[in-house]
Amino acid sequence: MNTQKISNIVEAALLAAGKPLSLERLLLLFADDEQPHRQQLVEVLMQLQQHYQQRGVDLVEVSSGWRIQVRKEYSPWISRLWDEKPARYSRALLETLSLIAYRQPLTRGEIEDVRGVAVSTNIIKTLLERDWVRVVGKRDVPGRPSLYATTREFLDYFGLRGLDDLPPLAKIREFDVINPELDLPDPEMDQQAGARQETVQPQDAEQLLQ
Amino acid sequence: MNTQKISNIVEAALLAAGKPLSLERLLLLFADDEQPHRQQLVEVLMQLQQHYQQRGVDLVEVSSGWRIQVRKEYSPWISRLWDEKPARYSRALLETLSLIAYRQPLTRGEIEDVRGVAVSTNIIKTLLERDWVRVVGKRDVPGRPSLYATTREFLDYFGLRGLDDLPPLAKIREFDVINPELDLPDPEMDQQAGARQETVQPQDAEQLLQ
Amino acid sequence: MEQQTPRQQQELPFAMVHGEPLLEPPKDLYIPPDALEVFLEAFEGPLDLLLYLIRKQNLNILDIPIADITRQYVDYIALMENMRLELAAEYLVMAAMLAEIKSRMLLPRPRHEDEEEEGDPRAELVRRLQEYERFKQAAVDIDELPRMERDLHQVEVVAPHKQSEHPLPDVELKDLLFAFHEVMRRADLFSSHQIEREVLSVRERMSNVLASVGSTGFTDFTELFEMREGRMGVVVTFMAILELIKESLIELVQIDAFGVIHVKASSLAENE
Repeated sequence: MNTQKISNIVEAALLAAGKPLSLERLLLLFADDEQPHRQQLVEVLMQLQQHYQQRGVDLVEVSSGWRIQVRKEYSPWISRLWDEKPARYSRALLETLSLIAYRQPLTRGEIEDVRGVAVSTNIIKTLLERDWVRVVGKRDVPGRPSLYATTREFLDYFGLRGLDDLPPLAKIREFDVINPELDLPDPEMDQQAGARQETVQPQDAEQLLQ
Repeated sequence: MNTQKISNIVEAALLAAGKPLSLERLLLLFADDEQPHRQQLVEVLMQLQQHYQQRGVDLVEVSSGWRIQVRKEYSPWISRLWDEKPARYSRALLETLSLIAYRQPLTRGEIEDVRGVAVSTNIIKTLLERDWVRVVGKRDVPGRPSLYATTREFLDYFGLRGLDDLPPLAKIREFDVINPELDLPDPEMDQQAGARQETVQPQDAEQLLQ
Repeated sequence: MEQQTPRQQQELPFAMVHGEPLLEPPKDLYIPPDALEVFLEAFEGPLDLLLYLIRKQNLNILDIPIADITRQYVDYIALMENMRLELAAEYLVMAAMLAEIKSRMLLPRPRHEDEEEEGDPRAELVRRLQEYERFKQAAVDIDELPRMERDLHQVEVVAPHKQSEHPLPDVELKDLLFAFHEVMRRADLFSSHQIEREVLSVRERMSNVLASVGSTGFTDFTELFEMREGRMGVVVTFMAILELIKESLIELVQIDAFGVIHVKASSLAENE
């Protein structure tokens, strides 16, 4: 077996193993009649190491054997492989939050009355965890449901001095009269599309904020 | 950023990811101001592919992106790294899988119609657990049976970029074309004549028993 | 496998076929008894067994000598029953089907002028055999494709650190206003019972829906509705969709319970 073939087998094994391989383990890859000498194997490893010098990976010897690993200098880029993209909030969550902002204080049941569907516990939990919403009391009706309101953190996050800074309801209602061609985005759908974030830039919303 | 550095980052990412990476995913490794053009990235991949030509691994494009894999020719040596033999799949499973691959989406009943026997629940379960197959809907007939289709994982596993890469299905020979005269020959006499034979691959019991 | 007939078995009938004792197993089928079980397991069902009988004798699948094949098949079934092998019901169904074809082939073909001529009774069986054979071959082809773990091995090298971050989603105020706008408009939709819109033709809407569904693979169900059109428009779209489903022009697909419903044109059903 020529050196190139031995080198290729060793390289493939080191890349596929997912853990360091000792010289002995590498020798066992070969049948008895094709087994290289130990010295030959070391030379092959040295050559591979040299070959990787200019590349993205590195061949190093660790306690349990030889291992190919990503060169440290590239770790800032490679670590992005495991970064999770920030999730996007569902339309249901945003609607719930907006209702709390405009109609506070109100109960979950009241939110459900307006939205026409049940509000999941997860949504309320997320809003509470994010410190955008808090429980400000209980409505004095059977079951004594919690009354929700927005927080100071909510105002800070959205750059508002107070709730008065929110556009008035009437203006929001006119929204689609101003802009009849507006293609309302469905955040949940957008999330599935993944890549095309922010495809819809409702300019009117920005105008309203000015 | 120079091409060599881009190439090294891409190589390191492909080697470290442990799964195929799409062009989009690779582009996301780079910050906005250093992001290479898509075309540049493709060129880098082509160069890497060329670079690997003489080596132990190979860069290939599969359904969900680019993957570095051990060259097939070295598989006999690399398999020795693992004690366990790769699973072998029964004919029943492979036939079921091929029906789903070529006829998707289809129901279990439709698979059974073609195969002439019941499809065991285990087979469907194995295919679902391997992520080769998924339920994409229900057929709108009594019982609302699940409709099965293959997944990206299936394509990746078999090294395919898309369903078009599957080997072509054999053509059906038209009964009516060969037998235009419905002259109802006496079948038994026909067989004695034995002249009209076509080239077929005779399968022996021995083969079946292997 | 060795083809030998054990002498001692000549005394006892090997099997009962058509009420007649079968002293020797059919020669063309003979399998040593202890291998029979293995042999049966080698078949993927009656179509597979039938194909085997046809291919073994180099017969043309398009011109099966039905009487002969039926006899062999039934012999085989009898043999298996005799071995007390558990026989799947499908094998017996096939035997009945073969017998039926055979009987139809013996009868004179009725020729009514006002009716279509009855086809060859074998046609359906041949179609099924061919269809099955295609996928039997496709299974072999797929098995031969180089695949991961057996022929291909994914590489995976160690990376410096695999830390991942879970950034919280960002929301802009305009998203929030938009959501409020949406919910208020929907609330209006529920409370208002006035119908001011002109009547929209369901058929016209069907064409529009079909056109928008046809161009892409899957369309999100909700994309088909234009909230702007108000309640009446939504109802018309919904009726159009129902009509399209009734006419099998579109299909609805929902992967998870309560998940997103997708719509696709039925003509796209063949491909992914």
